[in-house]
Amino acid sequence: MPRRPVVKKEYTLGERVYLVEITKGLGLTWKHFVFNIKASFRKGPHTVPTCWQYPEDRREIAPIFRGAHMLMLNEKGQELCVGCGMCAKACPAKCITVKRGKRQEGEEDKYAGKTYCSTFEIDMLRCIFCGNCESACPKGALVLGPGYELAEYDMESCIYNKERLLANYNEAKAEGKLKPPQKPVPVDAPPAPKKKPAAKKGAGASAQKAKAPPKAEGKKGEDDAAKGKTEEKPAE
Amino acid sequence: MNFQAIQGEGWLLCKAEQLINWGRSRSPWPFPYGTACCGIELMCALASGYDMARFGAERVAFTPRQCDVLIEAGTITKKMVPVLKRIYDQMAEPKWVIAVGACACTGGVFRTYSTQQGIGSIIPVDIYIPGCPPRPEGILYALLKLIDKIEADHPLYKKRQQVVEALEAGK
Amino acid sequence: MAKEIETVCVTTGPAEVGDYVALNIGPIHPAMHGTLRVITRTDGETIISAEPEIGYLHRGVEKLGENLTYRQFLPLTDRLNYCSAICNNVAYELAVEKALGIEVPEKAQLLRIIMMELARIADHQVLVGILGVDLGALTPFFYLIIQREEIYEIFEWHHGARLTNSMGTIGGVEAELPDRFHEKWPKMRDSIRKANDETDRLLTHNRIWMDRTIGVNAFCADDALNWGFTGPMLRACGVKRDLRKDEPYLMYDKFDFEVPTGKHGDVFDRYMIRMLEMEESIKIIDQAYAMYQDMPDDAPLMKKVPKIIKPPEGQIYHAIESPNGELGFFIKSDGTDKPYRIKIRPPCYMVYQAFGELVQGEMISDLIACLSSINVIAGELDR
Amino acid sequence: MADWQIDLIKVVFIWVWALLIAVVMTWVERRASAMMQDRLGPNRAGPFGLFQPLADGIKLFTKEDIIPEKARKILFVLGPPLFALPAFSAYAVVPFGDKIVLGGKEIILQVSDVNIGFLYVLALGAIGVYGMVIGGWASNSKYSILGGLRATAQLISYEVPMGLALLTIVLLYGTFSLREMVLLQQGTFLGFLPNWGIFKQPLGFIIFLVAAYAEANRVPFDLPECESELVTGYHTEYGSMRLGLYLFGEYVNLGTLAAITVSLFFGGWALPYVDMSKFLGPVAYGIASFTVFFLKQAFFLFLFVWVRWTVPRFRYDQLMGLGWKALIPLGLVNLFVTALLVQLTI
Amino acid sequence: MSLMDRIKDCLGTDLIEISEFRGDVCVEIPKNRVIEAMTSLKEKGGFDFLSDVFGVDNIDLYAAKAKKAKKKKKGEEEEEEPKKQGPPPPRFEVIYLLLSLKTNERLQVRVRVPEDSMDVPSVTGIWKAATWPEREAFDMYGFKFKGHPNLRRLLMWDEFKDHPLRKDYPLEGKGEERHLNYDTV
Repeated sequence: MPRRPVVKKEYTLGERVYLVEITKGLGLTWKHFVFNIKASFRKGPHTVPTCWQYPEDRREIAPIFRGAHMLMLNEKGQELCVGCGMCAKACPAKCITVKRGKRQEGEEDKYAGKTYCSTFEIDMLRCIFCGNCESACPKGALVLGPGYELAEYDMESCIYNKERLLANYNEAKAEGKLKPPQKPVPVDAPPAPKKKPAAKKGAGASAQKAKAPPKAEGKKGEDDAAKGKTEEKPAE
Repeated sequence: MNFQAIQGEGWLLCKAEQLINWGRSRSPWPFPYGTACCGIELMCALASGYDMARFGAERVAFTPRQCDVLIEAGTITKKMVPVLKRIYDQMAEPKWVIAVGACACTGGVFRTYSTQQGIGSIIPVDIYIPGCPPRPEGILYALLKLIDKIEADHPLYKKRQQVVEALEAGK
Repeated sequence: MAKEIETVCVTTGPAEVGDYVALNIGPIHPAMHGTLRVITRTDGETIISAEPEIGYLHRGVEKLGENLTYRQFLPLTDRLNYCSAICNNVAYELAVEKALGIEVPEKAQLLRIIMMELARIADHQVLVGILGVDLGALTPFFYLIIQREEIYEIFEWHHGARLTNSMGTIGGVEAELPDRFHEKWPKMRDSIRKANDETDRLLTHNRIWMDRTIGVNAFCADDALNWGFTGPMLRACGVKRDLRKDEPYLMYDKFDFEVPTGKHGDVFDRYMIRMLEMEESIKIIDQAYAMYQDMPDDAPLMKKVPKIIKPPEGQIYHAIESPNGELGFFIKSDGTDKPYRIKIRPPCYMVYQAFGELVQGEMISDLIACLSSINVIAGELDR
Repeated sequence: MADWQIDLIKVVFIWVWALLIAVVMTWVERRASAMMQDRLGPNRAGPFGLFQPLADGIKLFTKEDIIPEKARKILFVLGPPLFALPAFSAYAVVPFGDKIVLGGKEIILQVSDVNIGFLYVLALGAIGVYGMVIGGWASNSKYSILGGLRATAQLISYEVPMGLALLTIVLLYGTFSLREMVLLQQGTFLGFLPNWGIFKQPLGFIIFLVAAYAEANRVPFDLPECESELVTGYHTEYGSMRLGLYLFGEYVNLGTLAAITVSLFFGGWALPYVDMSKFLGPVAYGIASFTVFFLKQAFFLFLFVWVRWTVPRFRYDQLMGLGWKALIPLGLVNLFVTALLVQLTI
Repeated sequence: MSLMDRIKDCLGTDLIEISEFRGDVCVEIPKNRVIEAMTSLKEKGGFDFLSDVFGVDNIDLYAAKAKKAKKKKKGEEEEEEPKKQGPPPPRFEVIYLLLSLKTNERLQVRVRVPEDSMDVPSVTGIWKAATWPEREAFDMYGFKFKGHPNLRRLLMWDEFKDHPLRKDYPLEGKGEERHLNYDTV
């Protein structure tokens, strides 16, 4: 048998007779009961203040909530994605498949870059919504949107293709749920550059920043680092 | 006996089916098979903020005999697979399964030696919820979808069909 | 289920012959948090021996970590202790930063502290709530959960996820304190205190509660140290040890807070320590928030780190005080962008291995109480 | 109408009443607990979720009925009705109203005024345990049997203080008939208090109430189906309508206990200070007395719910300790003092 | 006296190597002297708290180093063949994380274990805290801790054959499945 310290139980009289504290507890639950009964007769779906009646009464979702992905368009309605595959590389769950296509003549108003993604598939059932793809995207083209009602009857419809991702964007835009532009947080100068000189990155970033639409600016604020990566050779 | 009614087009059968579906869809008692992170969000969905009990999904019991919906929230490891199978087998018909979160649906980020890559290969799943973990709203949405599915079911007609098929096979 | 339970029990090893009944509890049992399993031999209701079995949530995180880059591993740390994911995130970030030899700016440190303490409150709230549920008092759980929803809201508005936060990044934090926090904190502080107070009123002095907890699973301090207990479990035994005080990381040495300790290490002490720690956390947040507000707006939040993180070759170990105790990350780097070996030292792992000793001679109900009071999170236990 | 017809009507009425109470109680319990816990509770099935018990019932009826392979089949089937029926039967002696005059015939609002009504209640309460024990044992599961064992020990232990508390009442009123007891509680006591059992026997009331909670297996005494320890205790292996019967029986049991409490300690159907029969017509009086009784019963039913969602649960040995070390000595002392007082005052 | 000196004092001849990286001191001790060294570290050195025990598989590290060395050499002198090294370094290592509660210093103790003799003395006699970590190390790497009271698999199920954290075990496993036959019982 294990050693055990001797514990002396020292109860006050009130504690000893059970009923005093139980009565106090009853008083507390009664208070809640009466409060909530009163509240439940209020009009509208949000009656009891601590309970959101989901389908009718939705809780406010943070604008930066990491929900279903969407492929962004810029103001001209052009697709931002260039199909570089950075997101697929950064994904810890390896759930993104991107294939790059070359922009043909006459497609300039459809795609912003010289290349585009011919297929873009995200397996939502693998995805862990970590946001790594978003912060890895050099163009701010892939963003985790506000959608959270994702349940499906079968697995196939959980694989989002490009159309679905663009539809997500249009839906979010129609509902005005796109992320507001976020100002990047100030970054401390590097102590000792290890790989690359930071100044070059910064310049690259500022140059790129002008191009990227403001609303697509990643919440990560990590864009300096992200942009720095575009100077590396694009994947595949 | 009216033959028409038994064939599944009768008014009585239809009403009875509706009544049964109404009862079943409004009282889906959950079996909260919460193993990991999704279990916490499932807990949130059951608790005050979202209150799954509004849809009758109450009386959370951990005995498979008394539950209708197996809410599988969390990673199923290969060590756990036989247990899950067993639990599902012990549930009484009719039973439904909701796979909550990436791990339950496909194994998610855990493509490893010890993780079952989705419970779909072990037990039939009715609803898949992506998310890691999904918001409680997402779980409630799935529950509503499941309720829709239950309401569209034909419990008596199906049974009748099974009997007819069995009889025909016997002939 | 019950049939399942019997059979599973037998597969691990036949029940001992004798007057004792082998009772298998778990892995799917209301008090086993989903994935734990304890095989007990009981004499009536008294436990003669108990052996925990784990591994039902072993997902191979460490092996996976060897195959992912440093940045990709960060989301996985959320899934360790999912009740307080932020503490794991920060612990991992600090470990990698230690390997890189950098220190994040002060403002980021403050932000991390605020978020971590919020996570600590949330974690303790779950623990106290679940402890109540397992001892039959359901209502406090709901009161605490509501407060936790508020905390989750802050998390969501700060970095976009409720539970698996992936807060910050290696080298800092990516977002300022959200407006939600500025708006809500004064109110939230009171409501957290109110919920704690209500829990206190419902439970602490209730004799049923006291009987169920005082003197149950009492544990000696030297045993606790020998078994490797840390955190609230150790403090409940009377050892004043808190890594925030003893090995200060971030800016914890600049704050004024108490480290509550217990006496006997019983369930009641563990519960009380958690209740008191929530209060201390609120104090820390207040101080950190005041300091945060004094910082200039353009004070840096991030340290510049290369996109691809390649710490120099070597091995480091860094531990923080997570809500459950010492949460350490051992990282062996071979100079590439992937950790060569990553080992997590989960706090509840060390505590849970002493479970057999903790509950020996107690009753089945005490086993449940003990398990809840340890706060075993399967995610970090099995990894 | 012939007497047997009246009796039949009364029996049917009491069955329906007991059933309705049980049904409504499931709803009340869910909604009230939700309200205490800052949430809403079932509100989708029908207005305010009132049809929730109906939905549950339909679902449980149409669910597959499983009898575990290794269970004792006959006993397994026997368990739930054995649990639920005594609870119903105990209603037979509950005086749920004074009397009503219908068609010139005076009808006593009680199915049967057994002269040892009170022993009948105790005896039926004891039979109800068999339902649990048999169910727990026949399931062939360790949790079930632990639940059954706990139920046996607990109910045996708490029947003693309950009996003691009731004995004091018997001493006080000098009768075993519940109806007579209620009749004896009319008027006032010490000039200003209603002449209720609770004011004459406060200690007896507390002991009885605690024992009643234990008999009904409610928190803090719900050890037989202790959810966090024994999964669901004695009915772990039960599903479909057999489970329904167990759950149902529990609420019927609550109704009985509340009714007994009201008749023994709270003056039954009578209002304090006011004699309703003086200014109400015979029919109206019958209905009013029933209403008063029902309201009092409803309060105790609510108290059962209220306490359940407030306090934690006992441990097995503490429960036994409370029963044997506190309640039984208290009950004995109470009995002794009462006997002395009764002896002195007569 | 600095930490390194104290450890040197405390370990004496048992010390094979001592190094420091980012303030973390790591010492290496011989495999057959684990118990003695640990006892003296606990009693003389004041490292009275065992944080963790785990294994590391170094096979890939050596391979990468060899490759690097080869590459380097190739760059310098193409013709020269890589010299035959002595016996290959032990494949595994067990790392003990110690902590002194009084001074709050941490120490990593390393024991190298060759693949052909996987037995390591168990420190469960000194710290009970090593019980599960050693079981896990056995599970994941196959170390046989001598003197361990209950050396069974901890995380994987009992019938599992491999040691999954070894570097030559594939991440996605070899398709093992667990079956429990309920019906026979």
